[in-house]
Amino acid sequence: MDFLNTHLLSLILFIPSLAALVILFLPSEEHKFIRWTAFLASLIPFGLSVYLWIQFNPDLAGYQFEVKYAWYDAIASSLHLGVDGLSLTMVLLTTFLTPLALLASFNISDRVKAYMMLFLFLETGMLGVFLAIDLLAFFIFWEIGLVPMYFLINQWGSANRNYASLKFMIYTMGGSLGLLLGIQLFGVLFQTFDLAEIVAKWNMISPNATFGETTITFATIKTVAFWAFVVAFAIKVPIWPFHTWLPDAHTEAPTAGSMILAGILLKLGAYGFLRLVLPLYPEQAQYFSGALAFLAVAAIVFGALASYGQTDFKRLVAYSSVNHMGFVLLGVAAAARAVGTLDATIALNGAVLQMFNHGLSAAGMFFLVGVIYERTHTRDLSKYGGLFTLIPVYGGILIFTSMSSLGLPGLNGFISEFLVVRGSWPILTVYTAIAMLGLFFTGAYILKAIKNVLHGPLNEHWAQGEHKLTEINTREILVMVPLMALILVIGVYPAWILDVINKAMVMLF
Amino acid sequence: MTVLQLIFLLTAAVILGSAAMVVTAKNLVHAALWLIVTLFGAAVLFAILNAGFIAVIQVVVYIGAIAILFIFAVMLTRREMLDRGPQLNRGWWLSAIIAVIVFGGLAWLLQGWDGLTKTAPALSSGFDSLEALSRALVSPDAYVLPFEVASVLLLAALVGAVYIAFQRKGEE
Amino acid sequence: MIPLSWFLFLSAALFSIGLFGVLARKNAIAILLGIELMLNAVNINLVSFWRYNDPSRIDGQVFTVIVFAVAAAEVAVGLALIISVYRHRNTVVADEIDLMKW
Amino acid sequence: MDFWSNPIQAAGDWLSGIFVGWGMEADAAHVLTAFIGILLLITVVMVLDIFLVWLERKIVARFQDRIGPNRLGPFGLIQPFADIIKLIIKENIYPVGVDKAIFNLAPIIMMMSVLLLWAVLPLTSFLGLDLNVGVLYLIGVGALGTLSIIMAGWASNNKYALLGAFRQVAVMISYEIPMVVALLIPTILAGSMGINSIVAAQSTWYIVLAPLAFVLFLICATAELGRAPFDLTEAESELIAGHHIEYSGMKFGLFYASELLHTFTFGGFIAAFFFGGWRGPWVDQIPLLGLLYFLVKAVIGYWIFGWIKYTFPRIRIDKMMDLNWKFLVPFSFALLVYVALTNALLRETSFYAWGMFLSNILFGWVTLEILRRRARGERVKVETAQKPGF
Amino acid sequence: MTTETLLWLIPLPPVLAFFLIVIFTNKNRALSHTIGVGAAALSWLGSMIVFARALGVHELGKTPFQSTFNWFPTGAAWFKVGVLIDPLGAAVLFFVAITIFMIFLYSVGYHNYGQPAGDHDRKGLPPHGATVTDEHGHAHVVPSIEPMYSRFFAFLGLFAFGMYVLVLSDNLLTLFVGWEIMGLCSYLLIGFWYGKPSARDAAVKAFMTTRVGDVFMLLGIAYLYSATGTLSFREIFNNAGFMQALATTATPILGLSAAGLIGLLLFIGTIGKSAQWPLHIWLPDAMEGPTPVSAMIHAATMVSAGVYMVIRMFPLLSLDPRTMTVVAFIGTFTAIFAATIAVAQNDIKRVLAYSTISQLGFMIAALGIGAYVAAAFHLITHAFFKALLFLGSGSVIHGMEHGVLHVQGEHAGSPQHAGSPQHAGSPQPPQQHIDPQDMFNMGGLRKKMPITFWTFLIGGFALSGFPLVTTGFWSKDEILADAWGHGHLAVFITLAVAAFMTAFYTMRQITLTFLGEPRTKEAEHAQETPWTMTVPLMVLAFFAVTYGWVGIPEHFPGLGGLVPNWFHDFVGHTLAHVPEAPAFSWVPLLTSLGVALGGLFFGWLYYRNVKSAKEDVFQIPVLKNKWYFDEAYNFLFIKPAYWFSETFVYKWMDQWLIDGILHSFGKATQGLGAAIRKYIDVIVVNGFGDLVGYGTKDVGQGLRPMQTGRVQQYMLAALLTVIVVGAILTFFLAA
Repeated sequence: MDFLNTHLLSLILFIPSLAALVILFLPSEEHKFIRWTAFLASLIPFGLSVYLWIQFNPDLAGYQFEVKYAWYDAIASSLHLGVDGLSLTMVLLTTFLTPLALLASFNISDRVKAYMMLFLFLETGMLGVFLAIDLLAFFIFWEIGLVPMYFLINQWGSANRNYASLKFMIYTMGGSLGLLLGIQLFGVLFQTFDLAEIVAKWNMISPNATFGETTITFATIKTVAFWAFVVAFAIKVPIWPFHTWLPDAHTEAPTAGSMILAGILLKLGAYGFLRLVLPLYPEQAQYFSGALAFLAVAAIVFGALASYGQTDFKRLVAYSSVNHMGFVLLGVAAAARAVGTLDATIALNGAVLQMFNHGLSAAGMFFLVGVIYERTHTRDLSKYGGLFTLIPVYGGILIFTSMSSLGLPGLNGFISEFLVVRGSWPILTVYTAIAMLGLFFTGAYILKAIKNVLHGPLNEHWAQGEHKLTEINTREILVMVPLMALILVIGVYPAWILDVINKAMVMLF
Repeated sequence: MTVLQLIFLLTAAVILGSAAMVVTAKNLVHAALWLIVTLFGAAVLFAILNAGFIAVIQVVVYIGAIAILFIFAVMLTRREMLDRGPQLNRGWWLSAIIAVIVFGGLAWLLQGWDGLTKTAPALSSGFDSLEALSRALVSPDAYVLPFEVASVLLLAALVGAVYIAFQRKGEE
Repeated sequence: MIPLSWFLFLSAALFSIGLFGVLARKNAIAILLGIELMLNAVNINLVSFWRYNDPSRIDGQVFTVIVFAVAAAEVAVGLALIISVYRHRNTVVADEIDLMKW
Repeated sequence: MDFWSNPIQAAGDWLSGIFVGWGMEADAAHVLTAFIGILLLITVVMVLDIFLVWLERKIVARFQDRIGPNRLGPFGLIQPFADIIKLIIKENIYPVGVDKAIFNLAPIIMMMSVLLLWAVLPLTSFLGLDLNVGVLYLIGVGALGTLSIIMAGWASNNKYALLGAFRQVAVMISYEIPMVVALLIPTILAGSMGINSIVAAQSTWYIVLAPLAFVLFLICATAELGRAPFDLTEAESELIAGHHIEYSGMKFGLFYASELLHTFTFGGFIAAFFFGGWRGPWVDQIPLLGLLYFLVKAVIGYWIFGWIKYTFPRIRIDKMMDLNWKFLVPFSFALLVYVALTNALLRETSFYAWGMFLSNILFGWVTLEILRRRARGERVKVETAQKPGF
Repeated sequence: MTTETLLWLIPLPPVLAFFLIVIFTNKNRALSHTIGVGAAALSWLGSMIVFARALGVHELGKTPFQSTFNWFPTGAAWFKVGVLIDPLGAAVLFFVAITIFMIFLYSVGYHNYGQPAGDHDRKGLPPHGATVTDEHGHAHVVPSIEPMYSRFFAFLGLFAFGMYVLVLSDNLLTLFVGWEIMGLCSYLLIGFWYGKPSARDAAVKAFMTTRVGDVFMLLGIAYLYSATGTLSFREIFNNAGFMQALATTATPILGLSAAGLIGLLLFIGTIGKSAQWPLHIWLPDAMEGPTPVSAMIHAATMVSAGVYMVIRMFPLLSLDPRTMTVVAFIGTFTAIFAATIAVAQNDIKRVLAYSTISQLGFMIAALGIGAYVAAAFHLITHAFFKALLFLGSGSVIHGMEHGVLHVQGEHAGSPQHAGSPQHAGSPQPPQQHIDPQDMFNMGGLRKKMPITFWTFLIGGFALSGFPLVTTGFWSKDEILADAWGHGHLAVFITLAVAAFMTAFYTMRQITLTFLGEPRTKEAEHAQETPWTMTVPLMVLAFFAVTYGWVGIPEHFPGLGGLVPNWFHDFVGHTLAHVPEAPAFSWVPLLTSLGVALGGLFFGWLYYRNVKSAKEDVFQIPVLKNKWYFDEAYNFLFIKPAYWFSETFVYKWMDQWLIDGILHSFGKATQGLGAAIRKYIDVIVVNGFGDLVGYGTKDVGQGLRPMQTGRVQQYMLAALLTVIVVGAILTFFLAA
């Protein structure tokens, strides 16, 4: 037990990779065996993070369960892990979604071994970003997350996968260059990559001190670095106008891939904003909060509109991610402008909870899209119609999930969206008001999807013959049930998670 | 001339003689059997040197496995087993000269070495070389790593041998 | 008491004989036999050095054991190679197995 | 010193004393005495061997519901002597193309390999050399047996003989592995490789502490001895008599005798390793009693081998190899680790014996379950394969 | 059990019923509707108990039943939600419980429980009747049971849950929760027969139109929350400081005070929910849903929820006169505007729908002129008689459908039909059947379905405010009185005209439907509906008559004071300071008498002898087409939205502009790379590389013969090397 408590984070972080290595040595034609190994292995980190959640004490400031491994002394970088309320939530989300995604990809029959291994490595990468509090480690995990996803899209994706995966890779890579530079800057300045220290020292520096022998003032440097960070994270979130990789990537990725992509990878960006941008650049963030808010609102509105304009089911859902993540950034922007106020706290609560919620609902939506795509092999909304008659259970689940993503009160989406709106209204009134337009169109595109898929006259093509549509099967239901349960629980009683988030936000900012 | 020395000389004679037979015997099976004799002699030497473990291992590994393997190999390559032609290259005398030179060189080197005539220190009572050996083999600050590497090597050899000698379907 | 030199000369002789076998024999298996002889010579050296220097330092025996392992491996693989070569080329005469020449 | 506590030692000292009296160097005298002792032992053993022939025939007779030799002497006790004489006076034949030297050497080495075993056989607490590598020695000497067989097989210049030899060698080399492991278990339990110290350590017999190891050793020993059901080297139906097909007269007699003696020796080792060797009531007071106990146990072991031999049908060679490589080897390794662990765990506890026994039973049960499942899987596969596809 | 506990429990049964039915029992019809109706009954029982206890409490307005718990943390504080029953809540809970229960009961019959499954019914489409052969062996077509029977009850349950939450909640947020849940259910129920494109579109239309209001309402809530730090009604209204602050802080938007702006935002929500002009368009289309749905959602509960919310927030609204003006205007205009459209509708349910809109307009208008109690009163009475009317119309339609099926059956008797296989799978029944909802296809039903007739008559009279005996009279009269009393002349006159029209089209409806002779074969074979449908009618009819008597003004000539104006005191005490009833005046009384009776009379007089739609002079196109609002919206908003989102945002902005930039980057890089390769790599680097490569190759060629491939020579070489190296070591290095 003691070992467990002292090494909890390392265990959570590395068990997936270990499992992947184990799988490497399994006979590659034993599909069933491999699948189950991967699935069960991914359950372990989940169990551990639940234990972590229980053991976590939300009232303590700063990081808990810290572990620090000497790693790269030459440049004073160490593998330094730790959780606070913010990262804890994200870790829980990650470890919760990965098993579901794996379960969802049981129908993959092509190169199962490689697939599962990539997936588990991916989990380590994502967890690493959330757990690392050493900037270099953070960056490395950040990049690690990319590679498996690239291959997942590129190898198991659908028709246009090459374009999509390349776009995804280059886009995100390009974004993170600035991030790397910024991190290096810290390394050069402070000879450490430890987040806490850097935050302390960095904010010490007076803006009109000059950098080295140059005449560049730190005000400039900070501004530049700020934008470097923002762009990196903005691409990941993604924020208008950096969002165009997302629809392609999501649409072409395999079902489970888009689940993880939408469920977790997007959160990395938002997490970056909360973990790095706000603490490191309070003044700049405040100064540019207007711009951020503008981008956020643009994401919300244009995301919703673009989503409404889709004829491709999966693309529609993909754009909805842009729309939802916009709310996260809106909260961040509001918080950035009025740091420390109650409104800011509420906005941040909303933002973080929105991250979690979007993780649930988007993953669910993508999975459901995948389910129907697998059966009909089309994503064209006009090809469906009246399917509710054939697949009532699926229909019910779809309606439930889409209602959560629509932000129906009583389900999780509403709480977070309300908190964001509530928090940012007094701070960024006009932007919030415009964002409502996006909220309106959220309803529009969700209903459009349901209308075209489930409702309307039955498209006889699916009614009988070899195209006969089969009902969602037990495994798929099992994937959805935990998601739906959590969606409902958070919607009805959000306190259990909001309490942790709230305390963390109060202590962080 | 103590009994021990007597035994040593006898063994040495046997060893050298049989070794000579090994390299010269026309019949390979005989060569292999002579090898066994040599090895046995070596085992005896080890016993004389109070290295009982090594001696037994010598018997187990060399006689029990390696020599038998040799015999197998000889029998499996039967055509060679049957031919009674000269078993030496045409240039064998050259080889012989080289061998002699090497022996001379070694002997000359040994001559020049002072520690040559030292005699064995008495074994401290209760000292069990076997225990010491086993500890040395598994203690982390001694030879555990080479030991493991050796075991891996053996495994690799096993697999490799099986793979190489494996008669795939369709061959001949 | 037996002086160290005896063992050393014996092993030297054994080594040379083995060397002769290696160099002079036609048959690949016989070459391997020669190699075994040389290895044994080495073993004798190792053990006798162990005995005559400081018996409490066990390194000599350890090396011997490892030599055993190496010898076993070498024989296994070597013979396997010879056998498969024999299967394909129907000879084990070393000079006829010169596939790897230019 | 008291004579009865260690008569051999006493006799040895007395004898060497005499030699020294004749003006001989001390260690030379010592060596000479040793030689004499060895000769004595060998003689005894050979005589014992003769009775083993009789015993063997009696046992097989009982198993086959016959009476066995009963004409010459009481219970046909004289019968074996008659056989010996007959064998000795036979003409000794060399078939064409045999390699004389090796041909003659083989049976001798065979016998030698068996006799060498007696060096470490702990007849009593004082008889039998407590080599600190005794267990390995056992294996090493076994290797000699292998050698002799292949020599015989090859020298006979006879296909059947060679085949038999090959088989036997293959079997021996592969069954040595689980056998070593099986022997390592008593070694671990006793903390020594000296056979006599192993016996000395058996305050509770190892058959209790490590029953599975016993079973494992029994199987491997049967294979090592080349007795039924593993007697493929001389599978009559396939290769008449295997490696000693060309032998006749006393050479054959040596093979025959050495086989029986080998079996008896292994019976002795089983007794030593698992049935507490010479241990028994009042041994501490009267050490010689140990000899009796030991012989009784050895004979029981011998009888067990006989029992097995005359009960089981012969196994096919590939099956036999499968059995070893696919089951015994992994099983033995697992068992070794397992026993080592349980031993380390339970060593200090009060329920040591019971704990070990039950844990072994558990292990065996699990193994059986796994085997059963696999077998079932196989059967299903076969049946489905046979089933007409519809 | 304490009342507070009971309050928490009331909403639960329906939602439990929802989950039970959806997850477990949806295969079993009987079980499902038992659960559903049972749940409704339980909630009804609880509500009645609460109501009774509420009556018992003196000064309920000061000490309401209330209990709260922490919902989620905001910074240091917690956001509390809870339940609240004050007089207004009690009154509303009363009618909500009854109507919901009645409608549950009604649905059993309406969806033909006990009838056989249809010949070619299919989920998502209304049942088309089943062919049964009686013992004489010739086929009848009888109504067939709804294919998604259980699902209907599940949805109703969820809806009931939403309504109860809304009524019971003590704060704006949970009220909004209930509000939205109802929105969802309304969407699901309007689109219940999702197979019909009309129904599907109506559902989307309803949801989106109301959502327009909702987003504004959400803003209002956020604003109110951030302004006051709480959303609980009582905490806000009973805190003079808050009210003061809200009233005084100015906002940039058309000079409204904060209170005014918040009120306006919230009111927009109401406009959407209660289908006020200009967001009224969804309600008539919502009639695509099954009739119980129309009755429940679009008459009794959901639409009145909008009004309920405004009444709730009345103290806030009343802080800013400008907002009140807006409210009054919207209400009044809607009242008259909807009434005009109602006159020209032929679909029996659409008439009712528009009349609903206009009645809601009455209430809003009443609020706008500050007639708090009157609004609440009319809300409740209207709920009763409008539910009654809808259920009645449903019963009529049901009867008509029976007739339709009967006629079909006669056709089906001939051999080429009778559920013959070539029709299997085709959703439409064999022959075109007349619309059972068109009033011009009816007539003379009073003999066929007497109970329906009489109850419908009562409802209609109540709607048109038939003097003294009906509730409608009292509530509407009170509104008019208030309007007159507070001197809002314009409102007064407009409402009076609207009331006249109301009476007129009500009578038109009654006449066309029940009086005179059957105009069609179907109407002749119409049939009275089963008890599950008629009992609710009678119950509601009872309340439609009697409920008005609890609100008779004191000074009413004759009746005044016989029974005290209980409703006024009771509900009035919800507010901090009780509004006093307007002084009695003959003008509004006479007006309301006049318009009611006049409207009824003229309606009867004219439509007595109208035989078909063509003869009806009121079929004015502009009215019939609802003043072309749908078309206008379609042109103004929907089409542009499509174009903007599809073409502009997606195609032009994302795909052309942003991706275009990206791709140009990609192209540029590729070009650069190609250039570098062509002019640097190929020439310089490769050239050098080849040089090295070939050089090595030649050297290798030279050395090749050394490789004899003879093991022993190699060994010799190795040996010699060793010797040489060893010699060097010994002689030179060792020395």
